[in-house]
Amino acid sequence: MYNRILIANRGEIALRVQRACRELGIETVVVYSEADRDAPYVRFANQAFCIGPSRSVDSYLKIDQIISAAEIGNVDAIHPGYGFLSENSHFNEVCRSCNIDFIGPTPEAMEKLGDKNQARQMAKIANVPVVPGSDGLIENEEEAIKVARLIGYPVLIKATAGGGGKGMRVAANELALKAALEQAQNEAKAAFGNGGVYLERFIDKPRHVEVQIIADHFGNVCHLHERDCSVQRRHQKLIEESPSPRLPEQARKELCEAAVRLVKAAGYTNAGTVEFIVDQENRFYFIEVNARIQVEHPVTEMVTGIDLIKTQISVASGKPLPFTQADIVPRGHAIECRINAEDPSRNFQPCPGKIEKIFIPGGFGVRFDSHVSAGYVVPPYYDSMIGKLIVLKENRNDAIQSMMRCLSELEIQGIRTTADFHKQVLSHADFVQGIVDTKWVERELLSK
Amino acid sequence: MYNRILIANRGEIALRVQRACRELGIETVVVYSEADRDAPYVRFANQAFCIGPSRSVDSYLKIDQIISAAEIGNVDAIHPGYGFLSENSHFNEVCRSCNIDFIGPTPEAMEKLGDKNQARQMAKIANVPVVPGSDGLIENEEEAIKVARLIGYPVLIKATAGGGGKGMRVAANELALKAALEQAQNEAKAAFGNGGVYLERFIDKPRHVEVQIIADHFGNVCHLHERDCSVQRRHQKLIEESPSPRLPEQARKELCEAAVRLVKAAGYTNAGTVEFIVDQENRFYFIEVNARIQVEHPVTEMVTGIDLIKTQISVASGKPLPFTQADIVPRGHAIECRINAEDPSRNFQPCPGKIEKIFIPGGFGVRFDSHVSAGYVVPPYYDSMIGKLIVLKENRNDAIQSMMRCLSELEIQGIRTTADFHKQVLSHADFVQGIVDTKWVERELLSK
Amino acid sequence: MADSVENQGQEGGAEDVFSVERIRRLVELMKEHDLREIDLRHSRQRIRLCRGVEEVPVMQAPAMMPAAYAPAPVVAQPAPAPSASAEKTAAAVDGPHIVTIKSPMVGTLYLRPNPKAESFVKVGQSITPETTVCIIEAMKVFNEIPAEVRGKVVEILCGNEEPVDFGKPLFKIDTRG
Amino acid sequence: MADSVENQGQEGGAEDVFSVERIRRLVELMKEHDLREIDLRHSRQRIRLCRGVEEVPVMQAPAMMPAAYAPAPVVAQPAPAPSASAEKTAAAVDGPHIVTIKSPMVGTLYLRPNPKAESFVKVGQSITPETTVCIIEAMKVFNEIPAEVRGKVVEILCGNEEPVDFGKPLFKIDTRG
Repeated sequence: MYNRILIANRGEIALRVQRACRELGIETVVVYSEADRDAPYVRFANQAFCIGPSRSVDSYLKIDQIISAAEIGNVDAIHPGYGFLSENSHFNEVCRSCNIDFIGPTPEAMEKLGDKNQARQMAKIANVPVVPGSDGLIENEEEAIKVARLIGYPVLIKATAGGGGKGMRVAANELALKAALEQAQNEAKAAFGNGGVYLERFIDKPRHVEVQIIADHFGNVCHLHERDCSVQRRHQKLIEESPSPRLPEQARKELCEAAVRLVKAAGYTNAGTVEFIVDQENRFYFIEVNARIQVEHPVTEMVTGIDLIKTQISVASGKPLPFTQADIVPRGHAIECRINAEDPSRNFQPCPGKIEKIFIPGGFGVRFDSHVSAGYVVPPYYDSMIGKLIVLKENRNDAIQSMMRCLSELEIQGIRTTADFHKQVLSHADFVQGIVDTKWVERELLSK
Repeated sequence: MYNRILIANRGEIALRVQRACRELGIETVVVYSEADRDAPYVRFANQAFCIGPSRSVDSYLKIDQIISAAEIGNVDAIHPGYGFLSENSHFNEVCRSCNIDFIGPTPEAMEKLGDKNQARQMAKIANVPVVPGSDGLIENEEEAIKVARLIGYPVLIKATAGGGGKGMRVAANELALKAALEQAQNEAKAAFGNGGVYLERFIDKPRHVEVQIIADHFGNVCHLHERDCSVQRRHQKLIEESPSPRLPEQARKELCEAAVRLVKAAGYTNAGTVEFIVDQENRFYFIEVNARIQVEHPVTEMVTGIDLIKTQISVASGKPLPFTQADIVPRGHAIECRINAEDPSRNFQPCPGKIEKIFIPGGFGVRFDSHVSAGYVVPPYYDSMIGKLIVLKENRNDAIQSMMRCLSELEIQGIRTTADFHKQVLSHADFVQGIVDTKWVERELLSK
Repeated sequence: MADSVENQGQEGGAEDVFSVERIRRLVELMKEHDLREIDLRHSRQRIRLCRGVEEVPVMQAPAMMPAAYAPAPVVAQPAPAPSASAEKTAAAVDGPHIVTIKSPMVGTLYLRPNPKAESFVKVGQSITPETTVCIIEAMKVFNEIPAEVRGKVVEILCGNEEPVDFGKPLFKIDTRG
Repeated sequence: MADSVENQGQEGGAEDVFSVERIRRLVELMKEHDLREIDLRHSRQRIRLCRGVEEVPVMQAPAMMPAAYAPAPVVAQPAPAPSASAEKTAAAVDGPHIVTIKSPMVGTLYLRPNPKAESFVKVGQSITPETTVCIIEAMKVFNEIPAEVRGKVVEILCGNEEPVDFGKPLFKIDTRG
């Protein structure tokens, strides 16, 4: 096991990783920007290095400064957390070249699954369903029709140079396709100077379901079941839960097994998340792999009783997984709400500033992963998440009730947060019925 | 189920009960003294009544004021918490006479088990072992010797009017007994003007082990396994845990079954705790019953996954227990440390005052049941407990590690607390080995 | 923080409100009585002075909750942390000569001996310490509440049959009258 | 918050409400009596004065942790939240003419070009902005650190081969010298 670990991150995840280390008897070295010098994990660290000014590019993204701190701090390994350098295979590489373990997958596995197209190819090889589409550009109408028949209607026409929905068309049948194809090509040409388009099946009201994976260096791969992250705003997850509501047992099983197949095929180690979208018929399609620990990992910890960060550290240090798939028995229902320093009434604009007062909710089955306390100043330089409120209860309805209670207990003075917005979501009939999709927030709550 | 409940208590337990109510969709009415008007549960309540000045006798012990608030608040039931009026059978009686459910046992059961001698008699009938002793006074030497042979040496001679160890003698054999008896009688006569003494077996280095019980109105009685509360200072519990370390499976089983027998014999309902002392040979002896929820109930909730307060409310409202004994499967090891506003360096004298800053520990398997936050003023009128730090981990060693981590994260400025003292206990070899008894703290930590 | 000075506004006017001389007198008053804060308002005019350490911030209490009264003896100066209703009246009647009769218990307030009778006291009426100002019913017991102060009733702060709790202001008495 | 004067409402009467003369007298008053804040309003007019720093409480940091330096440019006034060592020296050398050279990176500090050589600079020595004052080694790279300021070395704050992090004060320079 390691003696000393450097935590190359900030905020709640830095504290989360530090807690795991301390409970394992591992010393922690933290690096921080000038904006974070008063953070609690800086106080709790065995050693702390200021690595630069507030802006991430001058501090948390400075590989040389972090490695230098790691060498002076004489650490055995680096935990990258999420974001920042966590999926940077070059940083991963540099750590290993300096004989410092990178707590995560190998640079090779990271690149293999990090690149969307490579990952998509690997998924096909591993017999993991992907969204059916034309591999490559559509040259002409005949080809379009041929491909459309293969992948099935409705189809989505996408500009290869695409972005912002320009050059996008949905076609429900051949007639519509013929008309839409030319429109899309012209629109794409006008917008991007490139008329190249391709086809894929259009998925209506998709849900976001992901599978937590953990793998050791002995070929053991386990899934820790799924998380449903369909409550999103502009592709930003707001609420995550496990198990996924209304997902049939058979689909759940196949989804998790598919994730394991893909990860095995890539020779992936340590923790990772395989993301899928699930359509209204509960068919699932692979989207991408996140080669790191994720913000919402506590949801999985709560239902499985497994500490993911400790397991990450353990397998990185060369130990085999301490459990088998059969040992992993989920219990109850967990929900997480991300508490962001944002003002929902002003289009969720960030509200950095000093937290004058805070009452932190607690109680049976309640967890608040956060680095803030009264007097803490939320810096304007980083993402606006100040904490994650997580509850575990016997069933989904109890979990919703408990989360509502916790959200009303969470009193914060000095900055605006998304707490009340979460109450709006949790008390909405669609959420209670578990029928939200990834566009639901914009459609039902924000468009009105 | 109830629509509205009045919480006749203060501090962390008032908030704990309120949380259960809110998650059950039950409105709460709270009563508070002038010293507690800024408490969070007062803000969170649907209705709140100030019932008097700060002193308990003028507020939290004023039955008429509480009942008056209950009537105006139009509640269905009253939860008494612990302490104050929780074991007052008269208050229990009054509630029922006003058609307000008292969330606890019937006044009859409360009295039956509340009185030590009655409880001891009932235990004998229910074949629950009690500390062997002379039933009644010892008249002369011959009788003393006869009784001592029955109950077995070493014996303890106790003054019936006793107190403060006066008139107490331990005798290891007949010779010692003859000498000690007269000394004890004379000492008792001198001290209390009453030379009456009785005998009971002397238990060396006893551990305090108690069993959590819950019973409904349909004769269903379940035990939720045991708690070990041997870490005490002057009979005040400091640390509680479950399961009890080093207690053989057979003894554990018999202990829990004995508790169920006693409670059934008394026709007891709702939550209660049967307290035992366990000697070095793991023989156990019934001491008393606490006819209420206890401070340390979260320890049991953590290992069993059962919400005791919700279950109390549910059975009080006339519902059957939602589980059977077989459903109750403890998982992991839980430890609780009571955080008191006391100064260990000054003989644990209370340190009321304003909490200027506080960092509350959190993370996976961590629970801090407390009503305080930065800016809260700990009033000098009530007991000094400001919170309970509870951890649940896979095994006892992990739980100790986690608790140590949490205690060092718990930063409180403005008042002194017992947090550091707990670290001293948790890092002591005797505690780690699980061999502490109820006098251990005084003997090992305070006498030096 | 029982001490509090409130501007009557008799000598109203913006110039007066901003008079440095008055502020100096107030500050000396503050030092003298070691006040932490002075907050003076007259309709839309306000003077607020703070000295020494930061005050204990009190979170806003929900409106339905009768908890926003400061600790004080049963007969005392008006509480500085005013509830919505007290706010309204603070401007009208206040000052060292005004005392508030507060409820000594939780119960239901009755301003009349019986539904048909006249109220015990009316605004403008002179009272002695023995005058019964109201009845508070708790647990079927009707408790007659004496004024415990001599003066003239200037305001009745609660409605008939309204639930009251300990320390709730019931009447304002002008001890000069 | 340092001394701040904030006003709202640009409507008539503002001149006399916000007369500098009055504010000056108010501030004198505040200084004299250690007031933290004065807040005057009339309708949409307002005068609010705050004095002194609202202390941002910093919890005690473990001794081994080089984190007790306030944010500042690489060359700046001595940090307001001084470390134990800076504390000691603050009394000795400080003032507007003293600037501190701080470490621009994490690394190991070398005060000599090589173990046998003399230090780059000594106390009392005059330096130019181009003078190399030390080397900081990070990832096997030896970075020469220029003074970036003209003056006389009055104090060397770190030891040879000591680990330093970003913003750590290294030298104190008297810019008068």
